[in-house]
Amino acid sequence: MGLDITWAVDWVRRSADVIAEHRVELITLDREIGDGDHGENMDRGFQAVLPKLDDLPAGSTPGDVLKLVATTLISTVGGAAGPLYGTAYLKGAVAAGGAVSLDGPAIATILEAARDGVVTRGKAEPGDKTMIDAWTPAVDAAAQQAAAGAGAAAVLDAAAAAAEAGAVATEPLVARKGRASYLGERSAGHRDPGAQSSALLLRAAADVAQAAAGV
Amino acid sequence: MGLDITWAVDWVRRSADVIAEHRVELITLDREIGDGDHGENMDRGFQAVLPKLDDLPAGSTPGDVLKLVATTLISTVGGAAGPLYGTAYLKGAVAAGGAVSLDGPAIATILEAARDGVVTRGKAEPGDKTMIDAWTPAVDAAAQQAAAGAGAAAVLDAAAAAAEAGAVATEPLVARKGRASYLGERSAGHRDPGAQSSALLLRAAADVAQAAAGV
Amino acid sequence: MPVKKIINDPKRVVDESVAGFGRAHADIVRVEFDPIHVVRADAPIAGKVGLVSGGGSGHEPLHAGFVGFGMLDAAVPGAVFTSPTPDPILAATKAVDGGAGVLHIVKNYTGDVLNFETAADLAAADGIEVRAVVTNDDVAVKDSLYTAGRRGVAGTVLVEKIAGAAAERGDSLDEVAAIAERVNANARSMGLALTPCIVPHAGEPSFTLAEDEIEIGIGIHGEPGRERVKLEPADRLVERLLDPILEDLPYASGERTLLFVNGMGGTPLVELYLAYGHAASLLADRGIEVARSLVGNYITSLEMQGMSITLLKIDDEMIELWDAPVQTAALRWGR
Amino acid sequence: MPVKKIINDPKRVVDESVAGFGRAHADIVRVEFDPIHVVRADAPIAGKVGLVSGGGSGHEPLHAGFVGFGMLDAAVPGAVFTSPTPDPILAATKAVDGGAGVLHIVKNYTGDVLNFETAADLAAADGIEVRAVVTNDDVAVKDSLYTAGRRGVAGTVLVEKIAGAAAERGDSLDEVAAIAERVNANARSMGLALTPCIVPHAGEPSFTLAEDEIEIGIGIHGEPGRERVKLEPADRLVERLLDPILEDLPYASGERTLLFVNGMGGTPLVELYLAYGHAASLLADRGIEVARSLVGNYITSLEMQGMSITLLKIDDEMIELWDAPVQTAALRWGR
Ligand SMILES: Nc1ncnc2c1ncn2[C@@H]1O[C@H](COP(=O)(O)OP(=O)(O)O)[C@@H](O)[C@H]1O
Ligand SMILES: Nc1ncnc2c1ncn2[C@@H]1O[C@H](COP(=O)(O)OP(=O)(O)O)[C@@H](O)[C@H]1O
Ligand SMILES: [Mg+2]
Ligand SMILES: [Mg+2]
Ligand SMILES: [Mg+2]
Ligand SMILES: [Mg+2]
Repeated sequence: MGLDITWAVDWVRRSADVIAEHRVELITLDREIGDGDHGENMDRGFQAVLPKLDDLPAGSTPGDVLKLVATTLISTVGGAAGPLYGTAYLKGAVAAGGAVSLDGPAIATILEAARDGVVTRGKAEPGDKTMIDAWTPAVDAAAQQAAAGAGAAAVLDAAAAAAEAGAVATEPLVARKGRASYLGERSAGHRDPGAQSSALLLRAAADVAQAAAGV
Repeated sequence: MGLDITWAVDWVRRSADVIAEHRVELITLDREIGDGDHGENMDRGFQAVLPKLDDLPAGSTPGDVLKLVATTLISTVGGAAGPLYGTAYLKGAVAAGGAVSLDGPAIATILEAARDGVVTRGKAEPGDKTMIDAWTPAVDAAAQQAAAGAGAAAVLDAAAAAAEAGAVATEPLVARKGRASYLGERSAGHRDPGAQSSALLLRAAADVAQAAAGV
Repeated sequence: MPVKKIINDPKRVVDESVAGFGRAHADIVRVEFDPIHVVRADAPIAGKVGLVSGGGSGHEPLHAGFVGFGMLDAAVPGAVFTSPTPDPILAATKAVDGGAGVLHIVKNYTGDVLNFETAADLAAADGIEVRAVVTNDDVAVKDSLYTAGRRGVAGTVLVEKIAGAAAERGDSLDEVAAIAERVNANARSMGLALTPCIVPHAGEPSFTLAEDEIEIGIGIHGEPGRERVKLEPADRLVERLLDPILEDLPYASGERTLLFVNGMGGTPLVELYLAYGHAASLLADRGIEVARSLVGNYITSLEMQGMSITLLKIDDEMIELWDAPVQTAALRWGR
Repeated sequence: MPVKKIINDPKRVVDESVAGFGRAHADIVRVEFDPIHVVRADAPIAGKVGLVSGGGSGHEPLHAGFVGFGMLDAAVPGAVFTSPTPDPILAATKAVDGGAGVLHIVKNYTGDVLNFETAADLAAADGIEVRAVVTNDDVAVKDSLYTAGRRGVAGTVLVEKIAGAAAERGDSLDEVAAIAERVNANARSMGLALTPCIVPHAGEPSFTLAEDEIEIGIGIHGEPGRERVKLEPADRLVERLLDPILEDLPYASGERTLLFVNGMGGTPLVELYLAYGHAASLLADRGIEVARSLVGNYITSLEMQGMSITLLKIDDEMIELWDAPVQTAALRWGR
């Protein structure tokens, strides 16, 4: 059973809720190794998307929703996360194309396109202690699940779990990209805020898919 | 037995010690109802007098010492205390004249002249919560003792005791002169720093006189 | 507890800082050290009234930052928060005497007044004609009959600029003193503090405030203010400063003002401009025209966080003098 | 815990402050709000290269305080410590395009670079020629191969002044970009903090320091520095900043520099001038000529206490452009 426009819209709503709930946590993570604005930035962005969901024309596809998120994040978030997440959603939207329903392989493709977009813009490699360290295991897990024939919800669940593990795994790393890199060795021992927000967003996607699947 | 140049010089040395010892206390008092510099100002002044004592020509009188203190305080203390104490010592020096030895009545006259000088320059009245509230009872007590035939040391002792009581008695007062007056009612409940330093200086005078008198 | 400041020895702070100032602005000022004073590089200027101000240090850029063309001829920095002694004031007075007399601009504090008085007496004895203007624009001090009188605060900057321009255009000592008096008489200020400051030699905060408390009616010497209130939104804080100012010197609709929002040293510009915006709105609501503005840290209390607002009821001549060229370290335009 | 600041709503701080700024300096700038940007009052100027800079707010007077004759044509303030999004950068770019192209001056932070890049792409699509200069003068960031590269800090102010003067005298986009690059290539900075700052929306200090600790190699975003040391005398702190600067870009004896001592916002001028004095002495000892100076709070981190030192190896052309008239809210001379 594929994920449709309802899932996409619900995912955005759930994302906004989850980011708002974790706003302070993300600020705190970013304060420790960055400049303390990541939670505020992401919250500003997702709160700005919410009212726009109501204006989506009838017949919109999941790709349209991803595009709406992309342009809104780009024009409201700022900082590093704005363009990077904006690119992720934009490339995801392109990968989603005009499909009205997304199956497991489609989801895996979208995630991979999103991750590749972030890499192209931000030039981070795995292990640099960035959101890429959540996205890369997520993309790999999704691809594996999809290849094994899993449905969209199961693909997202695997991606979310991998992203969560990836976010945790950023803790011992020394940052080599983003603001945390200026700290050098002192960046070790802290979780990367962007990896954490990535895990939260993917978990929201999986949860909403699970609910849609009526599990 | 009158007080001579040795007493005068010793008084200045003792004053410098006492002010240095009470520097922080005077700063703290002044911080509470003023700007926190009284102890620093007085300490700077008396430390500046010390080396000059060595240059006093032979045959100097107590009046010469008072004049030296006056000019040094005027040129090193600054703030309100500099000109006010400077005037006190200056007027005291004039009252001392060329006398080589100061008896009880002479001391009483000097104290009165000093106090009057402060009043002329600062326009404070008793009860305004200033150094005048230490000086006025000191002058009165000194006059009384001198009239009763007491010697110089006893006159100074009475003056010091009265000044100490006067300083304590400033605590409940609402300031009407100096920086503390800006606080209005909130100045009540704190001792005036200038009254306190006045009491310390008069006590030093009495202690040194006592020692000179061999008591 | 160490004092957390970029200093070496607390006793050498003023000397070392003034030395650095002199080096950084050698095109505008020269610095003398024995006794310490800061003089316009081209002083004395024959035939021009000399302007001297001074006071305790810790209020930078006041006063040394205002020495230069079109403003002060000399500044006399005392120890931190302690008015200078008569010697350097006298030395500065002599250094700027160009034969047309010298005006002392003195903030109304007992110590400043007494020390400048003594210096003026000594200068007069040396044949220099000296006049003094005592600034007292702080409306926070009520009942001035029962106090040492109102304090001189941020209005002093406006007096120095406008009187300085008058002296620069060649006004006589009487005229310069008169315009200085007029500016002072038309200026009203009030300040507040969010945090105290630490005087280097004292090593402890000038007062303590709870996390949610502010001091209203603060002076510029780290002295406690008149009342302590709970933290409020900026708009309300601005009203707390503007209301007593306008009560003390009411404006008719259509009258013009110079609106000066001054930082106490540690408050970021972002907050000062925010406060300025609300003050300007309130004045517009009352039909008062903001003819000129000044926003920034011009008379400070070390690193204290807070601000003051000053209104100067301004007329054509004051505006002309305000706009006149000035070239000092801290205020510069027109050249 | 309430945030102790002169603000209303943390989410409205930037809008309200920029509005106040626009009101206070209406003779120099105009402010647009949708999307937010600050433009020189007389922009666009036909035939002149337009200069646009921007970045997170909280560094005032940077950048809006440098908009005006002889410096920037527009500034784009983001949220506090957050680079602006492409929309206002694009709007500012369009607003200052006088047909001779637009130079973006971008501090090297991932967010700033990415957002300015996007805006430049969009502007190019609209037919505006855009060049970008990325400033990266902060020597505190070592191993820049393994990081996002050096940060752009106080050297940015010097780039904006000198490139602005080049644009004002009529240089082409290529020429203005070249001189901006040259200034950046010759500028080196390093900063330290005594206290952290509090971002309004965060409500908590950006880091914590013990009473006797300071952060060396601090950036301008409240981010922690590179190492933490015990408090030391000012002279030693100055050396801690100057040494790595001179190691990174050595000077031969007789070479000239512009010495810029910048306050992080909460440090009193008294301390900045004291530090300046020692820095000038150290340079004199090495035979380096301090040809020009700048001391004050020009690129700040809200109320953070601390300072940075910047040296710009300066040549005749840079000096000429530095001395050229400038008329902005925060830097003004010659008119
Ligand atoms: N070059 C990069 N590639 C991928 N992710 C990055 C890069 N730079 C930063 N990030 C991510 O952005 C996050 C910080 O976002 P945010 O705090 O909103 O922006 P800023 O660093 O501009 O304040 C980091 O935690 C990191 O995950
Ligand atoms: N008008 C006055 N008459 C008498 N004493 C005064 C007057 N004004 C201030 N004082 C005294 O001066 C003391 C403060 O001295 P100090 O702190 O050194 O100077 P400042 O107030 O200038 O900082 C007060 O405690 C008070 O005793
Ligand atoms: Mg951040
Ligand atoms: Mg005092
Ligand atoms: Mg004092
Ligand atoms: Mg940021």
